[in-house]
Amino acid sequence: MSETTLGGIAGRMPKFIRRADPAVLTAFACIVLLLFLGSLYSRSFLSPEYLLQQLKVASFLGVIATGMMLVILLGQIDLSVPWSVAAGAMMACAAAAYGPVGVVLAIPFGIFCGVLIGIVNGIGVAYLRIPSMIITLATNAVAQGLMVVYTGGFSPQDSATGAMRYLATGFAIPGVPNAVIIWALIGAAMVFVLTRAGFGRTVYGIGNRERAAYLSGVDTRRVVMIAFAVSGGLSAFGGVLLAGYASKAAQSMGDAYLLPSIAAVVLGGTSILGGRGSYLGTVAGVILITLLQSILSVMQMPEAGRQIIYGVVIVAMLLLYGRAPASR
Amino acid sequence: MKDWRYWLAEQRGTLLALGIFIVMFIIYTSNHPAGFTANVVQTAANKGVLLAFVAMAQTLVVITAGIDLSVGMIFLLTNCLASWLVVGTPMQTTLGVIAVLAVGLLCGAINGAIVIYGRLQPIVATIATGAVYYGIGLLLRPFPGGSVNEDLADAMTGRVFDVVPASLVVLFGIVLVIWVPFSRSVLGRAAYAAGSSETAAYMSGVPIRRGKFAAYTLAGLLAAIGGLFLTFFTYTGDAAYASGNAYTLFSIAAVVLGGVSLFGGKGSAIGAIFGALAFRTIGDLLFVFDFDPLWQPLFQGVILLIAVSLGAFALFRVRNRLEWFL
Amino acid sequence: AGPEIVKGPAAEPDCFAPWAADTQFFKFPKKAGPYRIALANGYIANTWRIQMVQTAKAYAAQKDVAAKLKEFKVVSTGEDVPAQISAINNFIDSGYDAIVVNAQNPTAFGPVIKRAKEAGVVLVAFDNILDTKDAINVNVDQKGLGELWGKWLISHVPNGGKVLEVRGVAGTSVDTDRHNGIHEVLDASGKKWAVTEVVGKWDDGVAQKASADAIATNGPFDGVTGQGGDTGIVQAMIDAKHPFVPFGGETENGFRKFCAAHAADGLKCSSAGTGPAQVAVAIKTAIAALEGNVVPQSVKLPLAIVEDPNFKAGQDFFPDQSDNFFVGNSFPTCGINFTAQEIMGQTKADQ
Amino acid sequence: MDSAVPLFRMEGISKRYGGVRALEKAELVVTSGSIHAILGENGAGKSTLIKVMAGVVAPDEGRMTLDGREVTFPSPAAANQAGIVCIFQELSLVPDLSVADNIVISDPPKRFGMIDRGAQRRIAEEALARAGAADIHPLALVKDLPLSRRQMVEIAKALARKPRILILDEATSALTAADVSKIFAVLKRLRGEGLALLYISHRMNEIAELADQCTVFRNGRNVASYKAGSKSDNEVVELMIGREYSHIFPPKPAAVPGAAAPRLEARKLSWTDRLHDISLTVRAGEVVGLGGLDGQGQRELLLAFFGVLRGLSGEVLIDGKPVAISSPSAAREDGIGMALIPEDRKTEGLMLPMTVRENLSFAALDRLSKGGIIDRAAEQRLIDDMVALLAIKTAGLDIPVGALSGGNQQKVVIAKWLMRQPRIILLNDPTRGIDVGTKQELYQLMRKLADAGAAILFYSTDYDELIGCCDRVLVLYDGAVKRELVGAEITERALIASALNIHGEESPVGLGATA
Ligand SMILES: Nc1ncnc2c1ncn2[C@@H]1O[C@H](COP(=O)(O)OP(=O)(O)OP(=O)(O)O)[C@@H](O)[C@H]1O
Ligand SMILES: Nc1ncnc2c1ncn2[C@@H]1O[C@H](COP(=O)(O)OP(=O)(O)OP(=O)(O)O)[C@@H](O)[C@H]1O
Ligand SMILES: [Mg+2]
Ligand SMILES: [Mg+2]
Repeated sequence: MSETTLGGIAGRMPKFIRRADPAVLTAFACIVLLLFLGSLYSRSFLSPEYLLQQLKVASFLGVIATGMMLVILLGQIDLSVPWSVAAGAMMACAAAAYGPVGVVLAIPFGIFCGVLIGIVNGIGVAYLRIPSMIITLATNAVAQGLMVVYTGGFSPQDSATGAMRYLATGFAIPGVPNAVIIWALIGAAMVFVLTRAGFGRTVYGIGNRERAAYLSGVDTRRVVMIAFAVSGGLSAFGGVLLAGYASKAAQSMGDAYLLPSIAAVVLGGTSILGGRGSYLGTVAGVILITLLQSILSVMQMPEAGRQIIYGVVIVAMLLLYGRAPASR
Repeated sequence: MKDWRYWLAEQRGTLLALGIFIVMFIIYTSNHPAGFTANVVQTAANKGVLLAFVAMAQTLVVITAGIDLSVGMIFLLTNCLASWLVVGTPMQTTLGVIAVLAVGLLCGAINGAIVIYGRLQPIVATIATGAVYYGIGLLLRPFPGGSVNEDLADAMTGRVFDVVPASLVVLFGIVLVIWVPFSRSVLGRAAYAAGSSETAAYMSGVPIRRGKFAAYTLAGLLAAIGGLFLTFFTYTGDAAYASGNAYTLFSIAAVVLGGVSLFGGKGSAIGAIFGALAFRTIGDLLFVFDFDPLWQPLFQGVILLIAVSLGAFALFRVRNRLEWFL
Repeated sequence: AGPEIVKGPAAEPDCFAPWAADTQFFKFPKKAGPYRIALANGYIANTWRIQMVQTAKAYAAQKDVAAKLKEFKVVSTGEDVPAQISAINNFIDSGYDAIVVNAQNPTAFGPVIKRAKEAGVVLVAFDNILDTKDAINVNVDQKGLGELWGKWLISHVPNGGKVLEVRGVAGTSVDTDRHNGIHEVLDASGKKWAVTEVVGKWDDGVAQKASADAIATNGPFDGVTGQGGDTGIVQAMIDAKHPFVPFGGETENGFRKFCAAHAADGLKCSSAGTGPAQVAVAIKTAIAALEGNVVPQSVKLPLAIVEDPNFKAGQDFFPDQSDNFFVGNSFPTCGINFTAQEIMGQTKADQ
Repeated sequence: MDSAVPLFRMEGISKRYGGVRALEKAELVVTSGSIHAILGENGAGKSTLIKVMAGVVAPDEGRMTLDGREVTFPSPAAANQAGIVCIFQELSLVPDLSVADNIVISDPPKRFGMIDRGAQRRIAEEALARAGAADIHPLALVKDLPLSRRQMVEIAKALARKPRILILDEATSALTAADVSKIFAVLKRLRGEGLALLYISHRMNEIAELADQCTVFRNGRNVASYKAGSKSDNEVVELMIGREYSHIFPPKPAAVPGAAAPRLEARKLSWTDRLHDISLTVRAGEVVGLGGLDGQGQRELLLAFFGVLRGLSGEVLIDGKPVAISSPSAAREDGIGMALIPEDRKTEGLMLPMTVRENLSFAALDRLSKGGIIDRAAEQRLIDDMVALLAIKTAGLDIPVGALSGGNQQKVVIAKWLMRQPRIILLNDPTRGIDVGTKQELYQLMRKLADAGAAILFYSTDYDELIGCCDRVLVLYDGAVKRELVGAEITERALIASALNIHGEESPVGLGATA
């Protein structure tokens, strides 16, 4: 590797780019490439409406992927996303049925339900030392069971409240959808936590080597638990936003978010083994996945072709920049 | 310590899975209206064996400390393919079976190549290849349909001497032909070693790449055997996305129930088979207990949660907290 | 021990309408009641299926029906076809008299159908029916539904134009049949149609996103047709400030709410389909067969159709019910008529 | 011994890691039938050199010849084929496989294409016996063995490969004196059989006993080669560190202050079958050593104090008040102020891929944060202090700590705890694998900390260290304190005798320490 030339170029770039991971830069480059290819098919892929629309839709995945990233940084994974999303959405809408108080508490209650699922995951992973891949699978099944019982037994209200609608589709700042602002706020908070807060450092530390973090006197179990709770909460919040977007909650809302949220985090350069990754990368990954899905959909590619292209593009991009270092 | 104690320690996970399965199966059959009959066993065996093959496939990869989220999709793809190819004269059928197995091997080999030579993390790499395999499956079978050599299918899902389910016999045969040689071969050991400590294995001159590659490839083959069986069982091919995903996730649950460590290096496909059978019995329990239909998913979820938490009891024996962190 | 193949007509010809002129009629040997009937459901975790299971329970609990039943058991096996096959096998082995099934896969049940026939068990499929002549199918005319929507568009967009078609789950026969129905009608109209197809998977969220993308890139459209997730499609139009245009869609409560509210602005709807209440028809058919009555091998369900300007609150849609609720729960010719409360509030009432 | 063509020769070998020059035109000549010691400070490039030799690391430039023919090793397996077998500094045993599996791992005996377990076991038993470790069961899983046993398995594994050149990179650093002498006998026998042995160690006495030939490395170059015994220890050390070398151990204070309540006290501490009724005291300003053979409960004792073990019985007192410490986070709290330098820096002390900065402040984040936010200025100040205090050699604070040499990594582990200004410091064999120069700095530091009022409990496998550093030494045997040695009683003879529990005149067991 010729560091001198690289260093020379990097030296002239703004500071945040210089510090960025090459993976993140490549991911952003892929976004531009994707848009370029899309624009060959139709000019409207470059229209501001379309781009804003994508950003808005991406923000739902963005919020969910934020939680997923936190968990992945710990070297864990959260497979309970689908029904955490659904539970968040359904419970928020359900709360709204209980008078004005219910309407006010709808959003917090939805998030709270997601946090509860996350806490169960957290207890399983941190305190019972069950591999996250399996305990989150089980809580997902339990959450699904609860929602089925609930829907069947309680004839729930499932229309979104005005506040949920406003958060997902309103415009507090003209031209910028609220969902995007929310994602930006959550993202900013996450960046702050990861880079400036002690909590973030411990997350990276645990992701690298939990044993060493524990022996450093960090209550690693609590950190893991909190991370899962946050992930559950963010999934549920994603569900609340989705419910606002669709103006109602539905059972299967979250199914489409599990694999994309993992893929987005990893495409953004975060190591699935934990301990390494930046939020900027996750942002890139989320936009990448959303654009890819949307462009393939609008091109009216048959489902089979879409799946194949989707898979091939992910592998290709990872081969481009997501490879582990050579062992020698 | 005596030799047998070491053996016992090594087989603990497998034996535990066997125990869980036996207990659940006894609960199931003793409450079944038809009781412990050949029919009931055959039905349970056919259903269980399907997952058992996929779980065996998953085990091979998990042993290398990897994970294959595309097994379910290979399973679907080979099912779709088999519904085209495994038909006609015995000769054509045989060639069809070979072709289906070859495609499974190829899918596994592609996974292996991407993970090992492309140096990608198995989770994402196989999410992506899974999408590709599913897409190809959908191309092959845009709608459920096709057919299979029904004589062969009936033989494979029927009973031998009218008592033993043929599917169990085949499963046993596959264990003998694939798993036993693999686990005792140099490559199999390399797969274990790579899963346990890749650096240590590398520094010891173990052929880790070949071992891992063999594991992924054989996983593809086993998933294809599962796909073939699915075809025998359903007489058709069907690219049902949800079902592919479900098998992938079930296979992980089965593997864990079977005492295979997701951290790699530990466990056996035999344990995973019992894990798969036990997992399937969870679903069967619904049948014998009178649950309100809407409570059934919750019941299954809770049983799964309890089953996967069983391992946590070992935690109470841990006296040194450092053992929490592997 | 299979059924006798006999001449029509069926016992209750208005309810048990044959699918086509050449449909066979079955007469099973009469069995003495009360019967043990099982419902082998697959996937459960969506509103349609939950509503279906609730309807089945409500129907089985109706006095005159309950009198004929010794046991009514429901098992949901999820998305896995082999699990559903096994469940049916188990029901056969346990001596159930009839099994009602919403099949995860229309072609996969050959061996089970064979076994059921040998065991003299009445097998009735509905919603996702079975590809066979050996079991009873309670059938929705999916292609006819597509044709209906196609005709609606032709009559409201008389000169042809741009149409957004939101499809269902790729690879299912329901999706293909509906799609073919729409296109055959449109093609036959002789007008120029530019159809943008996107996949909505019968899910509001997915459909909404796909529609929003399509509107942003290919819009505006002159007409819309959706196989499901229609509430989401209308929502996407509202969000994108897309003008309201004629719409041929399914029977979701939310969709009909929109249709009623925005009809004046141009959202002229045809809402048609068959709600989850068809399970009741399936159970009714099973009982009739067990009683030795003549039933068609393939029953054609009437479609519940409501078209603009006939949307009436409290009858065709329920303003205070869930958007996800499927309307169209009455089959008057079969004497089946559920209210929303009866179905969704059922457990609550029990407790 | 002097044949025309040396068995193995390396010429002009260079290897760079990023900006670090691990090797710079290094040379080495290896001859059969001799033991060749390689000496050098931490980070001198010794391990890198032998990794190149063993095919683990690809050199950037240079050539190697075996029997006069040029060779390259694309993988460790290739080097093994050529008869070069290495016992690495970081052990290369596969934890989830059995001892026998590990011993034959590179070339297991086969029958019908499958591994022949019977034959494998016979080979393993024979190799274990040759290594003097016949007590290890071949079916035991490696991860269940204590470190010292694993080291023996590692040696047996190397022997089973029938090497021509056997390389031992600090293979004895975790071994006890008894095991070391067994190994030495084996090595000498192998030399007699005509093998070439390369031996890396920081223990000068071992080298003096074993080596025929020595090569000293400094900063990636070989700076001197000489016949063993032809240079004095001081000369050698000066070659290694490139500067004048004086006294190793700092002077001990005359008397230990004894008035106040002891800072740390244990009363009848027991845990499973590993610790039995241990009672001891450590006062502020005191350095108390833990001696005995490896694996007699010393590590467990330290972990017990630090809140890692469950199911302890007995009492722990801090400043005379009983406390219940249930986790490391409780142990480091203000009222207690305990720090533990753990046994294995790579897995317990550090997060290797994280930066030096992040590792240094990791244990003190709570102190450096306000409202959960890290005060970066305060962090920087404290880190600068620590880097200066311990003279940590690093290319920068923002490089991964894994890129530092072993000794500097160890300093980071210590510094990370010193950032909290601990009142009680537990050290678990902190000088393992550390060069003389750095060791000396650590000894000074330990004394300085004690003088500043810390209570230090110090476990070491190196008797010289215990003798040189400690005010008192408690010798453990089978989980119990067998003997307490004070001041001048601390001699090598006394330490070894009580470690082996071969003393006729039994001292009043441990309890004397609580007075
Ligand atoms: N994988 C690596 N990446 C980056 N730098 C490395 C790597 N391995 C070694 N180095 C650097 O190369 C230099 C030589 O390291 P090496 O391990 O050979 O030293 P050593 O003489 O064996 O030291 P010690 O006595 O501490 O084991 C050190 O500065 C070290 O930091
Ligand atoms: N000869 C052996 N064969 C197989 N396994 C062994 C052998 N010796 C020890 N082990 C395993 O190593 C573990 C610890 O061994 P051991 O008790 O010898 O440790 P130690 O460090 O000597 O501790 P202590 O002397 O306090 O008991 C045990 O769990 C045992 O399973
Ligand atoms: Mg070294
Ligand atoms: Mg011992």
